[in-house]
This record gives sequence, structure tokens and C-alpha cells, in this order.
Amino acid sequence: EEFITVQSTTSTQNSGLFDHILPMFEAGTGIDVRVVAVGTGQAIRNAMNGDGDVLFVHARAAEEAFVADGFGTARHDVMYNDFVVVGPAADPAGVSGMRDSVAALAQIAGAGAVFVSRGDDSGTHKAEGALWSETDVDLEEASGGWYRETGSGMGATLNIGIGMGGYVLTDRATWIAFGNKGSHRVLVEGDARLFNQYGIILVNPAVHAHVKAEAGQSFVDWILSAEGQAAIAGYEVAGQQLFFPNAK
Amino acid sequence: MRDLTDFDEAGLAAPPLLETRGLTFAAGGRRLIDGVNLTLRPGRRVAIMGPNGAGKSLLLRLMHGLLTPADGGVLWQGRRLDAAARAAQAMVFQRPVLLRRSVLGNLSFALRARGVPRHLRPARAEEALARARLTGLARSPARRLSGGEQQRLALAMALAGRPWVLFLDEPTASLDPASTHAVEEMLAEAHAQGVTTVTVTHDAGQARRVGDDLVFLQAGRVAEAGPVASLLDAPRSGPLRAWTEGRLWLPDR
Amino acid sequence: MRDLTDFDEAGLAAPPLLETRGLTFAAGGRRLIDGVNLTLRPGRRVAIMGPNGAGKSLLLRLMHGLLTPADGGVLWQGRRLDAAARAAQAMVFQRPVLLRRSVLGNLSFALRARGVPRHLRPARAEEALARARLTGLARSPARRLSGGEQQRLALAMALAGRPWVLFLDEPTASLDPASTHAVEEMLAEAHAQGVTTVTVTHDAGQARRVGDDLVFLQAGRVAEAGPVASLLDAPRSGPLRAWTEGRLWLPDR
Amino acid sequence: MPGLMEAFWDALRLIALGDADLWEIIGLSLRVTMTAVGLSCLIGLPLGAVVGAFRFPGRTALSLILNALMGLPPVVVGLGVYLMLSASGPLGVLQLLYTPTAMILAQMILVTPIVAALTRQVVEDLNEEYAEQFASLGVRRMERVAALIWDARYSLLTVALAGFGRAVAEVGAVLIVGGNIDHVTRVMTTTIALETSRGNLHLALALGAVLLVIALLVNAAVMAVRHTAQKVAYA
Amino acid sequence: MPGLMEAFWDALRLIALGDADLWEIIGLSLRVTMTAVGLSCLIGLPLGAVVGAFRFPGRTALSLILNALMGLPPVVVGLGVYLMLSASGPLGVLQLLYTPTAMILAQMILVTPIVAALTRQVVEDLNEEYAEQFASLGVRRMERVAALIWDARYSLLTVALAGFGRAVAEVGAVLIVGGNIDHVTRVMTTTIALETSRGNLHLALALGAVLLVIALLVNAAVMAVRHTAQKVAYA
Ligand SMILES: Nc1ncnc2c1ncn2[C@@H]1O[C@H](COP(=O)(O)OP(=O)(O)OP(=O)(O)O)[C@@H](O)[C@H]1O
Ligand SMILES: Nc1ncnc2c1ncn2[C@@H]1O[C@H](COP(=O)(O)OP(=O)(O)OP(=O)(O)O)[C@@H](O)[C@H]1O
Ligand SMILES: [Mg+2]
Ligand SMILES: [Mg+2]
Repeated sequence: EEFITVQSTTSTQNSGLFDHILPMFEAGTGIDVRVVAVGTGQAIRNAMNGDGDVLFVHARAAEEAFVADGFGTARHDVMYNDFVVVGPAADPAGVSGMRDSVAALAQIAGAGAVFVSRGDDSGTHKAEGALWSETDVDLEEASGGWYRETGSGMGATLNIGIGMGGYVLTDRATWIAFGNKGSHRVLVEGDARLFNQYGIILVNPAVHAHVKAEAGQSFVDWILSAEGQAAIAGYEVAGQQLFFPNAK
Repeated sequence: MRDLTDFDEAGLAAPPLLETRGLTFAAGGRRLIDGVNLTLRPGRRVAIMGPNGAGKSLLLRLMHGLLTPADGGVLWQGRRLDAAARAAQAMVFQRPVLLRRSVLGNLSFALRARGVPRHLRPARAEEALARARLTGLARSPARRLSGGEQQRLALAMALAGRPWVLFLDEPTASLDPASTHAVEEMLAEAHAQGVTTVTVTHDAGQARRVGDDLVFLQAGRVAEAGPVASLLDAPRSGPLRAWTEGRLWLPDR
Repeated sequence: MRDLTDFDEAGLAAPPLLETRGLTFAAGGRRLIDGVNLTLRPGRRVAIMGPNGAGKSLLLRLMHGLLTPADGGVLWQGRRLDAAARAAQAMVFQRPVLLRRSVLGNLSFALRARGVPRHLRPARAEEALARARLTGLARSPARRLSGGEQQRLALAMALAGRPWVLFLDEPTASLDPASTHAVEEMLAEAHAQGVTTVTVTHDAGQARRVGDDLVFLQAGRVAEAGPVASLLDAPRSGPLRAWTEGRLWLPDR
Repeated sequence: MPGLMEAFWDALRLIALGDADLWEIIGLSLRVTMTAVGLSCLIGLPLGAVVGAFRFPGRTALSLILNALMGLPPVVVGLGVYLMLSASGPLGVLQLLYTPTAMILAQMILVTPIVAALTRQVVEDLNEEYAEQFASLGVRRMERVAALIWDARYSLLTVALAGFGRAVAEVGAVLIVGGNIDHVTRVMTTTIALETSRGNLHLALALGAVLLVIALLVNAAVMAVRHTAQKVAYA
Repeated sequence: MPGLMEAFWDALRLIALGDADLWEIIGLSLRVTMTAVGLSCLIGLPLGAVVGAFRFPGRTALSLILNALMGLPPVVVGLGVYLMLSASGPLGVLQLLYTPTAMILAQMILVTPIVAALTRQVVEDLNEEYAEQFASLGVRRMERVAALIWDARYSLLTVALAGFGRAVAEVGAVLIVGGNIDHVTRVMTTTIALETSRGNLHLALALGAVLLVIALLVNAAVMAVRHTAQKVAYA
């Protein structure tokens, strides 16, 4: 049986997206897709080592560097969703309903309310860092106080955030599919700066000869095809669409 | 089987300290102790003899309450033998069991187990060591002692509790003549203080010295029992006769 | 100290099988064996006596190569004692060490260790069991045997290897008279076949029966050595005299 | 916690109904763990017995290292195996990454020191009793090792079960070298980790309970075999 | 692997230079693990000894359960403690979640069964020898337990070290209940997991090596104490 290995991130797996779309691809091509879902950095590193045929993550700068360094053939936009700030219903910092995410973060910091960050250099963490850099908050100093870096994946960080009653920046897909919401809910959303783009890359067979270029390429092609894009759009949890296809 | 309860003529007046009634113990599909009836009267010394594997050690264990009989039972002052009763007894095992501690550590442990108050222990331990002639070895690891020294330590530990009844399983098997003599004197002394002793031995001379009565075991049964001198001088049963002549008694095995 | 190498008058002609030269062993800060010189000549039986703690067991262990001397050494046929030499020796320990297996399992193990080919083992085991009168107990767990049965099994295991030299540490301490007699006969038989035996005993009668020569140990030193009968009949040294009279010898302790 | 009991019943129902996915996961868990523990015992028992029974230069150091290796972090083992088996690693050509074989290998590395270190202790204690008799009988080295292992077998069962416990509960290493790939390398612990990160805490906990029940059954089976053997016993 | 040695030297350099962050992490690791193992021994040694030394109804079941609990998955323990300590849990008022105390608690739950199950085996073996002498001397129950533990202390050291190994290497439970929060609950294993997910595999591996060196030092220290004690010995 032919198979390919896809290095991806936990958000795609935890949200259940792969469970929804992969059977369609496998039924059409007979190619089995094996997903290894790890941290973004780890996924990219694994792919660099040649331990995967396809890389499917959300960290644009790192992805482009990956291709520029010759590890991947080409990068394609696949889909996007957005980040949201979730927090306890009591909302001690009073950010509920805000659209300006930077202002919201500054307000959380000002209130000294607990904010739980992934702190793992993942795509989500980098997006969060970009927002903080627009405020004048000194995270170094706050770390260990109201600012808590978990150094963990999205799911683990959400569990911790909910356990602490703190605010968390998360991608919407993971949040919607998440089972341990407690009293938390989405408080800040809709800011253009919260855009979260996913990309797909075929690992370069010129670097790693054993890469299953043909099968891998057919997966990339299918994801980018109308059929694949429709499959992504069709994935809903609790009546909500999780990812929005935007392949060019 | 003959009832042997009353062999102890001299002690008839005193109420029995310990009785076994149809005592039976089985393991591995064999009846290793088979319907033994014995009476132990206070202050009366008993010697137990019999060939290897006759069940002497098992019998001591049963009387000391370390094994549960398959049938029959042991009565202590007319009642069931329990842990409290065992506190009035002590035993020297054929193969001494010593803790992984010093000689002194073993003795202190025994004293403590026997409920001797802390402030009395050092003096009592000292005294017991001297009596067992182990003073010079007090700080030696007990399990490194020579065979005879171990046996003496085990005896000292048993005596430390000042028991009423003392079960001794071949207590002088590894002892030199002087130590054997000393142990026999200790037994005489204990006897003088009213301690009842039950001694397993392979030495007919010793049986005469430390026993008023003799029980001769053969294949788990009492082959003969009675005053030690009359039994050894005029054995009636086949097994005991064979024994005194140093012959092998092979009735059915 | 007197040189005792030549006490063995009768065996002078034969080259020594085993010699100890200034053999010394120390532990816990004490010289437990202290400059012992002995010669073992082929076919000549030695008895070792001495009070508890004299060092008899340690001396056997040293001669058998189980302990490393602190000073002096053991020569086997003029050369250093090694594992190969030990293969020609066997030992019965004072406290038998039996494997957690059946009686037969223990014997088979010993036979195998001694290099007896597999197809010969069952017959040899059978024979050894019969000789130790343990046939009926072949399938019993060895460590559940009675004290005497264990000692007999240990002897059977030692003999299974058909050694040239046999070290016996109080081999009949727990045996009944018939078994003791049987063991002594086995030793005589072995002697007749040329086996050299070294027997530790506390029994002067046994020393006469199983020894041509006697070595009397006291506090790690050879107090007296020579033909057994003349030594026991006319002890010259203080310790041996005390011993034969059943007295305690307390020179300095 | 009402949700918890519910989740637990759900999990039990899945098992009872013969949910194919769950059974596949349970089966793979057992296969990987049993194989790893078996191989670990094959190495660890003799290794531990040798260290426990013989004196040789470096023995203390070796037993120290074995003890310390009981504290080998699973993630580190996973990484080490990953770097070996990765396509760009020295054993990349074997293509073992993300296979059950890789998981077995990682668990073996984790469990072997545990088995060896605990065996060393057990055998050392027994050897203290046996050593002189063995030396006297002239028992050869390998026979000594075999005899010590055999005579300590009931105690060593507990050692093996400790190894089993470590292996069956382990997630860090198998996640890295197995990849938790659905239908390929997904085992109980990686499933539990996945459900946890999905926030399905109660389901994760229920699966944990199922795993414990499995461990209990394995232990019970081993004990039953032991009791039977002890009764037949004494060959 | 050139990157590996480099990363290892980097890690060593950080330690040598007294990198405050790394030392903080190492310190917390040791504090949490030592405390957890200490408390586990306080419970597990007597518990195991009682099960090993006495016959009572349910004894077989209990020792079976202890054996099985050696296979308690860390993630499950973490979840259980999380649900207990979380704000909405029964012990939420204590506010212990995401504190070192919570990590100690989780590790205790993991390690206690290991200590207890292995202690049971060691004590059972020793008790076989001592039981009759104890019964004859009339040693009271608690004194028996104490004497067995004391006389088996050198073997039980290895048991405690097995517990230490499990605790110091553990990541699943402490991640969930500690949260791997920088400067608060970040320990060696969670740092290694973090660096792994960041793709800094070599750094992670180097930190793993550092952890192993620490484990080695702890083991060596324990062994040194043991040797000294054995020399002084025999009180
Ligand atoms: N637990 C047991 N299981 C099976 N057989 C046993 C058990 N305990 C003892 N035996 C057997 O019971 C018999 C009697 O044993 P016991 O130790 O009482 O003998 P003994 O009279 O003390 O002999 P010795 O003089 O040799 O010490 C022996 O044949 C022994 O093998
Ligand atoms: N390893 C050791 N460490 C310290 N002392 C020891 C050691 N081995 C033996 N001893 C001591 O050495 C002395 C001699 O012991 P050994 O066993 O040789 O005596 P023995 O002559 O065989 O006595 P017995 O007739 O009682 O068997 C004893 O006092 C004993 O306590
Ligand atoms: Mg007996
Ligand atoms: Mg001796």
C-alpha cells in the first residue's frame, strides 16, 4: 500500500480537519496519508531531516525560509482561519467585545490579569508576539507573574489557561473543536491582525531522494484543487466553519 | 493409638501447661505429624528424640503456634493457643535466624520485642551476652558469627524474654563440649527457676541430662513416651530399640 | 611457633596434596586465622577440632579457596590453588546451602556443575539419593527438608562430584545415630577409594573414627597437631587438655 | 464529576461493542509493550544478573550507570532514536521511523536499564547466599547466571512487571518515534495525550482507566501463571 | 552529528557559566523530584512492607493492584490531579494548580505504587526468612514492618532509586498540573519537551544529557552514603 507522511501541526489535527478531508483523498487516489502532528518548529525540523514528504503548517516566514534554503520545492497558500482571544466569562480586564487586539492585550496587561502564552515559538506564539511588540509591555519582566509561558502545544495551553482562569490567544479552529472550554468564551475577534494563514510544501526530492515526490505532489495538488478546497470549506464543528480555503 | 497423655506420673498433680490433642500436620500430601497427644506439665522437662525427618522440629513449631494444625490442636492452660500465650514461650530454632545486625543489635531487638523497657535493656543485654560468652563479639555482624556462636546467640535471644516454656531444637548441635556443658547448666538453672523446657536432641546422654520425660517420635507419631531413664534403659518399641543400637529403622518406607 | 608441617609421619613418603603456609585471614580488625601451617597428604584423613569460633570453618574455606588469605597461602600439589584445583575438591558446609529447587533438582545441578554428562546424570542422582536415604523425598522442595535431611543432601551433592579431597564441616551435627553411622561409613568407603577427607567435628569419638591425624585449633592458631589417638589420649597443650575435660579455656580473652 | 462517569461508560461501551478503532489501538499498545518488555528482559535479566553476581573491574560504575539510566527521560530516548532512524540519520535507510518497530526500540531502551538495575539488586541478594556453594561446586559462569535467574524467578517477575508498567504508560518516546499516526502507530497513551490536547479530558481519563484495567488484567494473568507454576513446581 | 556535540557543549557552558535560568530549572527539578520521592517512600515503604509481610484478606488483590499501578500513565495522573485541583474541582479552593506542590503531588501518585510494589517483593523475600523468628519473639506488627524495612535497607535503596528515576524523567504529569510555566513550574523534562517542539532537537538532547548527569550524580551520592554507612555499620 502506498503512503505518504505529512508533517503538520497540532491545530490541524486537534481540530479534526484531517479526519474529515483525508478519507476523501485516500478514496480517490488509494494513497494513505500518515499525519505526524507536532509543534511547528519540530514539524519543520523533521521535514528538513527528510522525515516527511509534505509539510503543512502555519508559520509563513519559517515556511518561506524552508523553501529558500532548498528544503521544499514551493510554498502554496492553502487556507486561513483567525486567532481569537478567549478568556473567562467574568472578564476581569474587561476586554469583551473589543476588536483592536493590541489594545485588548495592553488592557489585560494593565489590569495585571493572567495571560497564558504558548511560549513555544509556534506559529500561534509568533503571531501573539507580533501583537505584544506593538504594545509597550515588558514581557520579560512580566513572565512568571501575570504573564505565564507554558511552553506547550495549543491544547495544553488552553487546558492551563482555563485552569488558571486566564486569557489565551488561540486559533479559532482549535477553540471550536476544544472539549474543555469551562466558562471561557471568545472575547476578542475580528481584527485583521489576527489572520492565520496555512501553507503546504512538498519536501524537495532533490535534497532527500527517498521523498515520494509523485504521491506527495498529488496530495498537494488535491489540497489546492477545487475538490480539496471544497472539502476544507465543508468541515464544520457545531455548525461553524473552521477553515477558509484560499488557494490561488 | 495408645493415649499418652498420662505418661507424666510425677507431674500428675499440676494442671497441664500445654496439651496437644490428636495433633496432625500435613504438607506435600504427607501426614508429617500424625495424631500426637502430649501433655506438658509446669516445671517438668521433656526431651524429644527420633530419627531425622521424624517430625521433631514440626512438633515444636506446632506447640509454639508457628504452624496451624491440619487436625487436632494445641491447648495452652486449657485454652486455645494464641499470640499472648506465645509470649510466655520461646524457641531456639534448629537453624538460627539472625537479623542483619550486630550481635548486640539482635539481642536488643529480642528484648524490645519481649517488652523489656528501654532503660532496662542495656543491662539485660550485657548480662545475656556474658552468659552466652559473646561479650567480645557484641559489635560483630551476627550473621558472620561461627555456627556455634550463632547458636549461642539464638539461645541468649530466646532466654532474654524470660519465658515459662522454652522449646530448644538441637540447641547444642554445633557447640563445643564446654559450651554444651554451659548450655546444659543454663537449662538446669532455668529449670530451677521453674521454666519448663522441651529439648530436641540426638544425644541420648543429653536427653538424660535435660529431660525428665522422653518422647520418641517416629514418622510423625509418638512411638514411645515415658520417664527418660526407663525408656532408654529398656526400650520397648522397635524404633527406639533400633535407635539405641544405632540401627536404621525402616518399617515401611 | 612450632613448625607443624611434619606431624604427618605416616604420610611422609607421599608428596603433599595441599599445603598451607603461614596462612592468615583477618576480618573486622581481628586475625581470625593466624599463621597456620598444615600439610595434607593423599589418602590421609584429618580431623579438625577446637572450640566455637576457633576458626575451623574459616580454615576449611581457605583451604577450599573460597576465601583469599590476608597473608601466607595455600598450595595445591605445589602450585597456587585455582578454580581447576577446586574442581578436585568438594565441601559440605556447616550450614547447608540448598537451591530453591527439589531435592533431585539440587542433585542434578551439582552433577551438571561437576561436568557429569547429561545421560549419566539420572543414574548418578538416583544412586546418590539412595545413599543419602532421600529417595522418597526426591521431589520435595529441598529447603523444606528437616535439618538432618538437608545435611545429608548437602553431603550427597558434595560426593556427586567424586572429589579427591572432601572438606566436611560438622557433617553429622544434626544427624541421628543411624545417619551418623551411615555417614561415617560413607567416609570410610571414600577413604578406601583414596579420597582424602578433612572433617571438622566437636565429637572426640568421631575424630578418632574419621581422622588419622588431628589438628586442634584455638583462636585461629594450631594449638596442637599429630596422630589423633596420641593427641586425645595425652594432650600436651593447655587448650586441648581443657577441651578433653570439657572446660573453658580462657587464656587472654 | 458527572461527565467523567459518562465518559468512562462511553469508553467501556466502545470496548464492549468491539469498536474496531479502539481495539486496534489497544492491540498495538499491547503488542509494542509486550515485545519491548520481552526483549528488555532478554537483555536486562542476564545483564543485571552478571553485574549482581560477579566482581569485575568497573562493576560499581556499571551498576551505578544502570541505576542512573532508570532516570532516562522518555523524550530524550525518543529524540535519540529519532535522530538515529531519521532519513538523514545513520540508520535512515532502514525506514523504521514512524513504525511500531521504532516504538519497540525506544521502549526497549527505556525499560532495559530498569529491568537490569532491579535484577542486579535481586540477584545480588540471592548470590550472597549462593556464592560459596557455587564456587565450591565449580559452577561455570553462565550456569551461575542461569541458576540465579531461575531461582529468583518469582521476584524477577515483579521486576518484569515494573518494566511493563513503565513501558505501557510511556508516551514521550513513542510519540516522537511513532508519530501517533492513526491506524499505524497510535497507541493508548498517545491517544490519551491527543484527547487531552483536544480538551476531551474526560474521554482521556476514561481511556486511562481502560489502560489501567488492561494493566491489571496483564498483571493478574502473570500472577495466575505464577501461582500455577508454583503449585506444579519443583521439577 | 556535529550539531549534537555543539549543542551539548553549549548546554554545559550554560551550566558552567551559571546561567541563572538553567540553574533555576535544575533546582526546581531536583526539589520537586526529591520531595515527591521522599514522600512516596514515606508511604510506599511501609505500605509495601505491610503487604509483603502480613497475610490478610485482600492481600493478593492489593499486591496485584500495586503491581498494576506501576503502569499508571503519567498523563492520566496529571489529568486526575488537574481535575481535582482545578478551580471547578473539589480541591480548587486550595489554589494549588500550576504550583510546584501540584507537581509533587502528581509525581507522588506516580511513584508511590512503584516504591510500594517493589518494596512488597523485597520485604516478602526477607520475611520468608524472618517470619518464624518474629512470631516466636512476639514482635509487634509495626515493629516487624520497621525491622524488615531496616534490614532490607540496602535493597530498598535501589527501589527508591527506581522511584527517583521514574520521577526525574517524568514529563506527562508535571506538564499538565504544573503547566511548564517559565520561572514558576518549568523543570528539566518540560524544558526538553518544549525545545523538542520548537525543533531544537539538539538542544533538547543536550539538556537530556545534563539531566542524566544529574541523575548519575544523585545515584553516586546515594551510593557513597550507602558505602559509608555500611562501613560504619552495625549499630
Ligand atoms: N513445609 C513442608 N512441606 C513438605 N514437607 C515438609 C515440610 N516441612 C517439613 N517437611 C518434611 O517433614 C518431615 C519432618 O520434618 P522435621 O523438620 O520436623 O524433622 P525433624 O524430626 O526435625 O528432623 P531432623 O532431626 O533432621 O531435624 C521431613 O521429612 C521434612 O522433609
Ligand atoms: N567475615 C567475618 N567477619 C568478621 N568475623 C568473622 C567473619 N567470619 C568469621 N568471623 C569470626 O571468626 C571466628 C571464627 O569463625 P569460624 O566460623 O571459623 O569458627 P568455627 O571454628 O568454625 O566455630 P564453630 O565451631 O562455632 O563453627 C568467629 O569468632 C567468627 O565470629
Ligand atoms: Mg529438626
Ligand atoms: Mg564452624
